[in-house]
Amino acid sequence: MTGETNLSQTTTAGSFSGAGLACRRGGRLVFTGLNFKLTAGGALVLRGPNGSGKTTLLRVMAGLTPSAAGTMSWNDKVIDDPDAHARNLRLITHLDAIKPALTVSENLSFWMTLWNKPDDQRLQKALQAFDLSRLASYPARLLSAGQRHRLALARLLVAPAPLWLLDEPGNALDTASRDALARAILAHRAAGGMVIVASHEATFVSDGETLDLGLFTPKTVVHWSDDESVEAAE
Amino acid sequence: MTGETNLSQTTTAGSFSGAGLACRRGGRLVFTGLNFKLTAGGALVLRGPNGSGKTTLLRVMAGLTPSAAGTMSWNDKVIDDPDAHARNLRLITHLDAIKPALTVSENLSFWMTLWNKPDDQRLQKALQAFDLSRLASYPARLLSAGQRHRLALARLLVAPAPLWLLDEPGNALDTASRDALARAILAHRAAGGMVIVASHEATFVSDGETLDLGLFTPKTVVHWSDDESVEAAE
Amino acid sequence: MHRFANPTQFMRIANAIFPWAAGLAVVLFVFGLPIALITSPADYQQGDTVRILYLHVPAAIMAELIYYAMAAGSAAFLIWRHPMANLVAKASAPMGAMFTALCLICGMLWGEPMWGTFWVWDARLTSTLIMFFFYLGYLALGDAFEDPERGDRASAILALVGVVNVPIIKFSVNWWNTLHQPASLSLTKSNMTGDMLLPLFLMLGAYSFFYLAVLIIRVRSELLAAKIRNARMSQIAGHEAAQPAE
Amino acid sequence: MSVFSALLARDLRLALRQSADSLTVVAFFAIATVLFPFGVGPEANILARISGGVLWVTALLAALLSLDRVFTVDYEDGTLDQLVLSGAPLPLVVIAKVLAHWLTTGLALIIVSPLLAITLHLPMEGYAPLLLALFLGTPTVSLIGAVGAALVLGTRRGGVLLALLVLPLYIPVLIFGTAAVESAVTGISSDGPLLVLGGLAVLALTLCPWATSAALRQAVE
Amino acid sequence: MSVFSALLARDLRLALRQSADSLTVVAFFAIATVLFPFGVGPEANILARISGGVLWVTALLAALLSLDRVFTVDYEDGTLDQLVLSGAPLPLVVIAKVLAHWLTTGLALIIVSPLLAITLHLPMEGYAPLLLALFLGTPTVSLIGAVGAALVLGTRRGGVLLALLVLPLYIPVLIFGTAAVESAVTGISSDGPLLVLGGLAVLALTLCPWATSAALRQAVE
Ligand code: HEM
Ligand SMILES: Nc1ncnc2c1ncn2[C@@H]1O[C@H](COP(=O)(O)OP(=O)(O)OP(=O)(O)O)[C@@H](O)[C@H]1O
Ligand SMILES: Nc1ncnc2c1ncn2[C@@H]1O[C@H](COP(=O)(O)OP(=O)(O)OP(=O)(O)O)[C@@H](O)[C@H]1O
Ligand SMILES: [Mg+2]
Ligand SMILES: [Mg+2]
Repeated sequence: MTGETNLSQTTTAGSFSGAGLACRRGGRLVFTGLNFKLTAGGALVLRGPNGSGKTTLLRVMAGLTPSAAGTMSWNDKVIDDPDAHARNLRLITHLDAIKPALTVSENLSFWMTLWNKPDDQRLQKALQAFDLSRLASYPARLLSAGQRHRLALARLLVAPAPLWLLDEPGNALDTASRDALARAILAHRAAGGMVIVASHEATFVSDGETLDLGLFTPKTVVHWSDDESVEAAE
Repeated sequence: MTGETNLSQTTTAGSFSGAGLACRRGGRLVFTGLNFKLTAGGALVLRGPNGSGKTTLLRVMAGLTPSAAGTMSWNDKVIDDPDAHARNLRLITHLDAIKPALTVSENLSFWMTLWNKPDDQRLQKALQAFDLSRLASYPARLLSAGQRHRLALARLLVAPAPLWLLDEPGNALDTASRDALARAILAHRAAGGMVIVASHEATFVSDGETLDLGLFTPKTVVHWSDDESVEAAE
Repeated sequence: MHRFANPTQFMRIANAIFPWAAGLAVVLFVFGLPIALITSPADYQQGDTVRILYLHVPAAIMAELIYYAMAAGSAAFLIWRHPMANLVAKASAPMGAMFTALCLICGMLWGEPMWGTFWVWDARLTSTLIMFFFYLGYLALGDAFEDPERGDRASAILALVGVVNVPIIKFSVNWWNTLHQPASLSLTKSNMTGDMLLPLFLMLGAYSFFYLAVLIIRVRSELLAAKIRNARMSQIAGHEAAQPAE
Repeated sequence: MSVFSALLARDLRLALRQSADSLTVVAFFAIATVLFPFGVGPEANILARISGGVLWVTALLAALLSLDRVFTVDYEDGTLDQLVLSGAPLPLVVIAKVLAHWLTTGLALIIVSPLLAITLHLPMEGYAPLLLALFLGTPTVSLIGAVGAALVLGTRRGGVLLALLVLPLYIPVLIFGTAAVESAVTGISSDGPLLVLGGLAVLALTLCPWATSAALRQAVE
Repeated sequence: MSVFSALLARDLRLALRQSADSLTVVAFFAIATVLFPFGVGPEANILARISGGVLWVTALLAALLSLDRVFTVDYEDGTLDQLVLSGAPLPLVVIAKVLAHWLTTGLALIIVSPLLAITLHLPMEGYAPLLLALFLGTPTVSLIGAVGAALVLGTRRGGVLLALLVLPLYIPVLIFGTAAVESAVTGISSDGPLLVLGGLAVLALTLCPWATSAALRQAVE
């Protein structure tokens, strides 16, 4: 497991924070007035009952979904270029972006090339970390649910990025794979990386801060096109 | 929670067993020589690492995927009509069969009508059991991952069937919903129903038997078109 | 039935047949082609172009026969789940498509001197073209799935659906054609003599044995490919056993 | 029978709630037809000569496009698994779905076809047989299309592959459909072609639901 | 640039591994073209008169059908989320995907078109301008189609809706494409229409990738 520290080393150690964030989905304020701050090596666990907005918040943090109010900052500078911000992060959701016709290693090396540069040794280590080495030449269509999810997780290790956003990363994983994930997270944080995890289960970060989205219920219901009421609700 | 016993009452108490089952996926024997037996009120937990064949076995048990060898019996009679067998069971997988354009209660009442007969009281109870009552008139596209999964689980309660087949039913559920599911399973079994669960997590059945599919490795590899070797491998 | 479904059994028979089929195909081509293309009499009306007939007509006949063989194999596969029947159907399809293409190309080349155009929308031509599309559809569908086993089942169903349609097409296209344009193929039929029948049958025989020989080669290589796939799988499974960690 | 009506009701409700869908099919029919004057040139006599054929071909293509996804969504979201497991006769399930589809798209195509015929200068006598032929022919088109749609479930390029599979099967419908219009325009009775279209519809109704069920069953394996 | 080549290589590899796909597009083109003689009747002079238009319309429809799913799979399996998050310029991503698509389908359409022209009795002089016009026109078709394909992501009836959105935009290509063939057949130089087609291609290349990126970005919101 010594290799993993190497895999996760991040080029920009930094801080990531949000202030006064609000988000509307389907005409309803999912959360509002939300603040968070994360520094190098830190971890944040998103908790809350189903529908409390964990997935939504992760997509806001990734810059995919625009927030209705508030700002996010990277190294204390407000994020205004979503593309630049995107290069600092990896997002893992339940959509696994795996092509069934390509083999396991082809799938992985595509993302590696896209994000960084081809590096076969690194690829092998990433496969190893999630016990996929012996499946490397398998077409991905043959994988089971858990194996697919492990392949998605292996993407975290093929190119360095300081911020990991993980949406229920334990889904479908067996015990050995859960341990592998926990180790990968530890190594990433040890190298100065940051991790945000949304999960219902025993978490993969023991010492992280917790952000409970359940506290935002009962939600303020506002008219979807009325910007002022968002401000008012904050 | 008194209503749930009522919801789960089964018309045919029975037994369900399999002998010498084998299944091939993608040119490989996933398991072979597999036996199981379940009687009224019984529960079976499928365990095993990722890719060991839990999902495959559940689909074989449901009669969707044909087995390469072996037979299954219902009430000690060999199952030869898959349609008749299908009427005895409910299958829950990660594909949730939910129509985003219909409301939560419309989604549920469609399946109720298909399987049984419309019964508004029963529908309300099923919604209540998984804490969906206040979302009843929501279009399903607005649901979060966990809410969707709860809606899929509520299908178990709208029409009686003696056998429940559940593939990782805990995925994406928050703690309250996990408890609700555990209660529903208990009530079903108390009424003489049978449950088979594939799960990596702390299980929802405390006293069930365990079938460990991990034991079938190393897998016997056979020529895909060579029927005799399947018999030999058993 | 299950005896024959066993690939080992099947290959034993096929291997015994193969040298004969291949040999006969070569012999018949060697004798038939010169007779067909050089020594047979020229037609008093069409001249030497009549020789295309000896390539064209047997190809048309083969194309149809192979379609029925393919449908029969597919039916056996669907009903009794015979993997070997499916292999035969799958191996036949490209051959059928090839013979259909040969028939079409020869016909078009012949049409230019005979009718002054490469193509007319005549009943026969049209139904041949449609059969060609059925072959293409079968091949494309079989290849379109991530899971090859699904492709096998889906294309087998398609082959059966297509066989229902072939007679309908033949009939309906005739009906359509009589509205617009008389059939064009009756003129040579009457002066088909013994001199012409000999090369015709030689070529038909050559085509048939060629088909049989290639069929055996294709089935054999499919079986080998499956063996190689399985060897790779077993390697992977072996590793899995060595690593109890998972 | 409750399966049949429950499924029909659900599919109709889904179609109504997303009413843009049948409008879209009609719009495709209109636009593809209207492309022809651009491609072929605006001469009225040429257009009149080809109008019956163009209307039928574009109607077939429109139907095909809309059939493409008739089972796809159910397949992808797991509804098909559950329908197969409902224990109901699968051919009945197929007929319910095809009927819902025809009611929401085939009917719409028939209704707008006279309007498009005007833009293509179809002669007066052609209108009645065109409508009748479409009425008898479109159910066959839907039934055959369902077989193809079930076969291509799970492939990557559903649309084009479906077209490749079912267009050859549509040729009899096309031949007799246009024959009905042509013969009326040239003054012959169009009873013959219409009768054949009716026969094809009966044949399709007896064979296609079974073929479709077989295809669906193997799709969920 | 590594994004461009990585994506192009991956898409080409996917297409090659599933080589049936481009064959399917070609087969659709062939079948749809061949439907016209059935619809219109087999007279050579009528067919020759409409051959240019029919070939262009069916090529457009074939391209459209194949474009339908150019982003869909990436959208549904989450690849699009990741591509947007790659931080690479999205227009470049779009151009790589469209180029891969054109190489595997547009080129194939061009190659078979002369064969189909024979069956429609296109006059001899029409072949060269037909090929040239297709060569200049199909990239435009792919680029415009990509905008539509990105806009309809996440809708249920992608295929028909896409057709509705982009077919009107194809009309200029269609007009000048057929004009190139027609003028050659009637003995006029076809340089004018071909020049316009080239201009349209340049215009499409400068505008469409941006519009497509915007559409993709809002699709993943
Ligand atoms: C592309 C064009 C053509 C196609 C697709 C075509 C197709 C066929 C087919 C399907 C058959 C039927 C074989 C059978 O089942 O008995 C056939 C037979 C035949 N064709 Fe062609 N043909 C074409 C052009 C021609 C031309 C130009 C000629 C010469 C004038 C010709 C002469 C014949 C003759 C003499 C037979 C045998 C007739 C019989 O025994 O029934 N064909 N062709
Ligand atoms: N469609 C398929 N085609 C070929 N092989 C498959 C297919 N689906 C699954 N397999 C193979 O079958 C085996 C069993 O898969 P299955 O999904 O049943 O495992 P599982 O126990 O449910 O795993 P997980 O815990 O990851 O869900 C795997 O090794 C997988 O590679
Ligand atoms: N596409 C959407 N359109 C409209 N509303 C949505 C959409 N997606 C989610 N929502 C709403 O936003 C709220 C938050 O959903 P989200 O998926 O973020 O919850 P979550 O905390 O991730 O829940 P879970 O634990 O079930 O995954 C939910 O109440 C849901 O109804
Ligand atoms: Mg979530
Ligand atoms: Mg599983």
